[in-house]
Amino acid sequence: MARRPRLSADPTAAAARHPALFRRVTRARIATVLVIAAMLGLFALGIVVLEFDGRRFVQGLFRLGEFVVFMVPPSTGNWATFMIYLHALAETVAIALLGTLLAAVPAIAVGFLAAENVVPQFVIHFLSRRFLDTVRGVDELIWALIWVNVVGLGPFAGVLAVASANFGAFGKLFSEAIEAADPRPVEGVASAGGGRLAAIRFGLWPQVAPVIASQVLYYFESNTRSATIIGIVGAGGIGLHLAEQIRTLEFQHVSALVLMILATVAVIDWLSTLLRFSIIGRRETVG
Amino acid sequence: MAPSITRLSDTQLDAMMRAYDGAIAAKRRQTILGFAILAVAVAIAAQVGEVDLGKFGANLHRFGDYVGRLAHLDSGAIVLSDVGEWFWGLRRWLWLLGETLLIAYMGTLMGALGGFMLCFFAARNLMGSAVVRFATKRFLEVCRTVPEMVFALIFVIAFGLGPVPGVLALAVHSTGALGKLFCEVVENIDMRPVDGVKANGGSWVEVVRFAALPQVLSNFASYALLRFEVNVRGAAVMGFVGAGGIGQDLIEAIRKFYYSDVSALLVLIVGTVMVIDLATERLRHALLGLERA
Amino acid sequence: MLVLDGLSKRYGDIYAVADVSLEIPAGGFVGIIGRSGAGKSTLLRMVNRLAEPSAGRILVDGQDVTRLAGRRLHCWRADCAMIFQQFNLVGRLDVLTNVLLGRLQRTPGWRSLLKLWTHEEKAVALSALDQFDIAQVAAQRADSLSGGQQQRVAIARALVQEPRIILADEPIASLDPRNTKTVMDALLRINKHYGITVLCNLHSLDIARLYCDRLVGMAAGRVVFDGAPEALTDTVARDLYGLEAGEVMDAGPAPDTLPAALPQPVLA
Amino acid sequence: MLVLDGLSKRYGDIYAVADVSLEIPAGGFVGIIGRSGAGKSTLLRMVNRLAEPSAGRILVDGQDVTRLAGRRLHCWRADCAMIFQQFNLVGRLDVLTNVLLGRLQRTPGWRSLLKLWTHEEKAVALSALDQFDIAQVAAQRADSLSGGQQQRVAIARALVQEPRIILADEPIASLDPRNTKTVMDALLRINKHYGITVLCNLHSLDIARLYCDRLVGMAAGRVVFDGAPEALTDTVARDLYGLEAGEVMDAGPAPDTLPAALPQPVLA
Amino acid sequence: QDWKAKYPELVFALIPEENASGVTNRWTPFAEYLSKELGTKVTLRLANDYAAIIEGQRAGNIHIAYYGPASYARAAMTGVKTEPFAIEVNQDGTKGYHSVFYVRKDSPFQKVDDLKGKNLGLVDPNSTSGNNVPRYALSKMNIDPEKFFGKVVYTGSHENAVIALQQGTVDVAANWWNDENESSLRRMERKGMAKYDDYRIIFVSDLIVNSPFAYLSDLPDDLKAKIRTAFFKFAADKDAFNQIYEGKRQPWQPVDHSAYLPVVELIKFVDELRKQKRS
Ligand SMILES: Nc1ncnc2c1ncn2[C@@H]1O[C@H](COP(=O)(O)OP(=O)(O)OP(=O)(O)O)[C@@H](O)[C@H]1O
Ligand SMILES: Nc1ncnc2c1ncn2[C@@H]1O[C@H](COP(=O)(O)OP(=O)(O)OP(=O)(O)O)[C@@H](O)[C@H]1O
Ligand SMILES: [Mg+2]
Ligand SMILES: [Mg+2]
Repeated sequence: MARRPRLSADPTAAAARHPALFRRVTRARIATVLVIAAMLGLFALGIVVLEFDGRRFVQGLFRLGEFVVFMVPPSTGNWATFMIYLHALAETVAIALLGTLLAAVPAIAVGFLAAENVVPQFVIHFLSRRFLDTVRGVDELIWALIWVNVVGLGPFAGVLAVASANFGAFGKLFSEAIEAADPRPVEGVASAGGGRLAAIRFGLWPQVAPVIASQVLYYFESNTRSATIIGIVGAGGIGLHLAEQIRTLEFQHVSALVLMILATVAVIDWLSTLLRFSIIGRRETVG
Repeated sequence: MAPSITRLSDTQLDAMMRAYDGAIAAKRRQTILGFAILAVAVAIAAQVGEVDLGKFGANLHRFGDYVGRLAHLDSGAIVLSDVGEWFWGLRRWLWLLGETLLIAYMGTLMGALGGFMLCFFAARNLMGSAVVRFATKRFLEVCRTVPEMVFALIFVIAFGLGPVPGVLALAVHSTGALGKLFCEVVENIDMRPVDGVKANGGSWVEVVRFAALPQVLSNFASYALLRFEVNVRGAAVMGFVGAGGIGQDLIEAIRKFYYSDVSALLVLIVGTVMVIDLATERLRHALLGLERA
Repeated sequence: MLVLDGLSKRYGDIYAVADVSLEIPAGGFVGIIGRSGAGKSTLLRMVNRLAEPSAGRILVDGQDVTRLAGRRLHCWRADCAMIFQQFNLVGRLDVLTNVLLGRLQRTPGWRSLLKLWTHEEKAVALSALDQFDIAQVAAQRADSLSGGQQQRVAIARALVQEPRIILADEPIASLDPRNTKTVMDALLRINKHYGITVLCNLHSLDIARLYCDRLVGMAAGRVVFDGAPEALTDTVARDLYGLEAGEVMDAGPAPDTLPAALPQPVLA
Repeated sequence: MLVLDGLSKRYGDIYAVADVSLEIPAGGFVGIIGRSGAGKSTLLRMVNRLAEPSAGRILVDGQDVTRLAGRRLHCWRADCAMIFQQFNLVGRLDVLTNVLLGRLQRTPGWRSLLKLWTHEEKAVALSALDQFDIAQVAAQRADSLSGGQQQRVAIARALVQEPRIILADEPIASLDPRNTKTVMDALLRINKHYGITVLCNLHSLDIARLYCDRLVGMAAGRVVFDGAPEALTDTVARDLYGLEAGEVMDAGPAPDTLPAALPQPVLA
Repeated sequence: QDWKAKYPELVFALIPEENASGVTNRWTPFAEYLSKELGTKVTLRLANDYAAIIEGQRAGNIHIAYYGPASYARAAMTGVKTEPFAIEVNQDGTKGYHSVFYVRKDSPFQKVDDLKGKNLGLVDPNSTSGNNVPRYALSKMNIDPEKFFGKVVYTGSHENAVIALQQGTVDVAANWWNDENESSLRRMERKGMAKYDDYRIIFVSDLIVNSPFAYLSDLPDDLKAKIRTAFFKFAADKDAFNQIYEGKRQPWQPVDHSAYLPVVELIKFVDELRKQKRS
């Protein structure tokens, strides 16, 4: 076909005109290297301080296999137990659903307050972020105890404890998603005379909704599988059974329970994908 | 009526309006159906969850009870009256905190690297092969669904007691959790730069490096640091593998009802969380606005 | 009467707009021309306060717009519709909703937030879309449209705003000749019929000469030309764009004469 | 020789491109014209396989491009540079890196992944930028540039690719006259000097007539005109764009004659 | 009876025992029996963490609680108004279990004194038989574990302690032990994780009193009486009772706070340890 063009240019002349661009050692590059070096250094320190022992590590790897044998085949012993587990799983899903939603709704409001591009006043978003940090910093167990004081043992306390433990994380994640949104649609709405609410509703919300949806669904999933907090407040649930079976070394039960949770998680994941892509729309993939 | 717009006659509009409403109605029906299902689910869940707003309202005043007890020393004095007594174990706690931070750091770093490497294989918009995507997603699910405790037990048997099995358990779990979150960030990116790099003949790796990575880095950082925070607080595994840590001291204090210790430890942990959050904010802004000038 | 008084905007060390003073009487159709990067977009963005001026004032009928805040700022923005160079549509909303956003100031908040538009509002928005030949995509998502379609949606949105001033940032950049004409005609019509002021960034001098009452030339953030279209002689235009003498405007040399006139090629 | 054989692309029920067959000899400068939404962008995107054709084949020198995959697909894409209507730059990378992305195929993977470009490569990229007058913004982030600056970065990126074919999707939409000329001249120069085929979507008929050897007119996804620029009479063009008889191309009627020709406004 | 109006619902809360599974199934029939017997609704709650039960009883939300010995003592000491009324009895009639020290069978150690400078594996700071009792016992022997042993490590669980011993991480490990047939080591043996005969017991602690059932002190006396009667009547029914304990227990017997005084002593000792840490 055609001749191929050959591009060439004189590097020395170009370097003379744009010295900054030809520097091999730039501030950004130094910073990157320093950060990576620091991270690796800390990692190395960890290896020394925490007594990682290469030889034992390798030996251990071989022993991993032995252990897995305890877990197969997964089994719940009998049908009745299986039904009990199934029931506990359903209960857990219900509590996790309610807890997650209860956390998400107020967190959306606080998330907007804590986003710099929505509330430019430093004090407000600083305080809301520190408030969220505090909620997050308080251990789940403490939340559980506080709510047991209020509503007694039972699933309701579980819902409240799940909600308070998730609220802090949601507020932070939502506010960060909002800050990362594209400002152009917001400008579009503002230029049409939309107030702050309208700018949020039409400029930001369509952009952050898929992100919020995926985070809520992720936490829903996470609450379902690691439902220890539900067990603490006496709401039963799959987490309690799991903890019990681990404690009593019933590994076949453990693996059966894990498989059940895995199936649930896969369903939630599938739902999540469905929902998210119905919001973002499908796009072609890189071939 | 906008003067600058020639309003069409109603007959002309009719057809358009119907076409529009028809197209929207399908979507609206879907939305309404979705909300209806959600409402039913919530109603059922409220039943199962024994939600009792009356009780909640009547007893809400007790919310402060526990908190109030946290604010008092053994002697009954308010904690602030004697900060030295309140923070009597500061040296030990700081030491534990440092150790915990190091363990959580190792676990998070390994987990973040794992999640980072896997997330692109699970993302629908970057990975064409459904098989690879499916396999990666299921693998990540296994990593985060098998309880940390089980991994910890396995690793204890394999590697012996100490921080090592804890770090590994954290790493496996973090890989699963971060892998999924990262993957969703990747699925949300603007595809135009991807087209741009592809059109330059970039390979898959180069598309990831130059089109996807710059868009997702800030989100990755914030998720990884949130995970770090979670891992610092995650007491259970550390206690289980005998690595202690600040979280276990907290749980011990809670269970033994040493109220002032609980509040002192909480202050330390909340402070750590705040520092991490501030660091996240700076890092994220730096990545988002990388040399914006 | 729109008065810009010593308006400047600095990004870092660069002045995107430097000390611009202009008086634009109501009902004018002003074209702003200048090379890419001259500061045209920035100037328009300052007028409706999407970019905060670093210095200077903007007066509308004697009122200082740079001081507005809250509800009154929103009213001002509703009064001066902006058509963006990059459209700034909400990609994930459908086209009709994007157009209806232009009615936000005129719709009670609760109704617009729930997207409960009246039949009348939808009728207006659809008519506006139809005027630009895109009523058939009303239900599509804005980000699935072609470039020119998006641009026309943005223009329709501006029109349903019933503004007093229209700020148009290259409204015809992605349009074919027919749509160019439709859009410029629409701008001209509302300008002439209703006395709405139009400020319009344009790259095509021919179009600028045809439609505008007055042209403002910018270079490196400053106003370097201000006058009637007739006053924009080829010499002035060449200066403005830094073209060589003898070069024809709005078009390159005929292909056969071209290779000789090449600038220093990088290609060797 | 680039042959499109019965190429179609469907989105849902709509055919964006329907059964297009074209033969484009090497070294041609082909302008694609048509109304907004006619399918011009989609056609170009299919040629370098960013959009998968729903039907039809693309042959280059007898080789079926629609069958390529993996490394050979990357090579083909590197061979046909694309200039996007919406630029498709990586906003968060600096301008120089964006341009250097054009060299990906020619740089060993490990070096490009670490952004370790050689002096030689940087010099080439800079001279390409310089050619379009934007070398001074090389270190800025791509998303802080003005529209026209971004468009020129995209063009520079395509040039450093050293392609065999250039696909340009409205490369001059956001450019002022001078830059329009610079860009079109550059395309013409590499077309004439090296015999590189150029496929260019254009909205300005004047520019299309001046630079192209051949024009292809599209409407509703189909080819409705294919011939030399001279063959594109005003009648044909009017048909293509659906303009009324007597309307001048590339410009509206003179302002003073206009208000009479307005459609009936509804006053309220 | 006026208390029926005041207590429309009684909550009976359990912590899962350290070493049994299927707690819910086993106890549900009993809760139903209580409902019938008391004539008011009895809700069974299973909480994974005894801190939640203590808090719940403090707030008056839990009327009857099944505690571990140490958690009961902790509740009583932190001012929860609760009263024990029934205690579990082992198959052999004893009312308690032990904490033991295991060493490997092939090791030379015969008594605690031989272990100077060796490593001790405890369970976790909250474990009664895995930490508190061993420390208490050592202090009775005038041994300060931190000084006497080379290293004192918390292994995280009873099983981990055995594993640590097996792997040589520690030379002696504390653990719970009921009798020859019931201990964590036996359980591990049944799972194929360890062999009972590979280890030797070199120390057995005093009896740790078994778990009590306790009700709120301020319940009306007639209600308390009714609860007691219901419990002991149930315990007399062999079939039903054996369903709960799978035949591993004799019927409950009455008990009062005094039986737990040694445990309270123990808890006081543990709190002392915390105060020592600060100096
Ligand atoms: N956010 C920003 N940060 C830094 N520089 C900016 C920013 N926005 C604009 N600039 C710079 O200000 C100058 C003027 O930009 P502006 O967008 O106003 O140009 P323009 O005249 O509209 O050009 P075009 O015709 O290409 O759209 C440019 O040099 C641009 O790089
Ligand atoms: N991803 C998509 N999903 C649905 N419809 C699409 C998509 N991309 C393009 N279309 C439709 O295909 C048609 C052709 O679009 P295309 O972008 O090729 O037009 P164009 O000729 O480039 O127009 P313009 O000159 O305005 O850029 C349009 O009607 C558009 O709405
Ligand atoms: Mg501009
Ligand atoms: Mg197009």
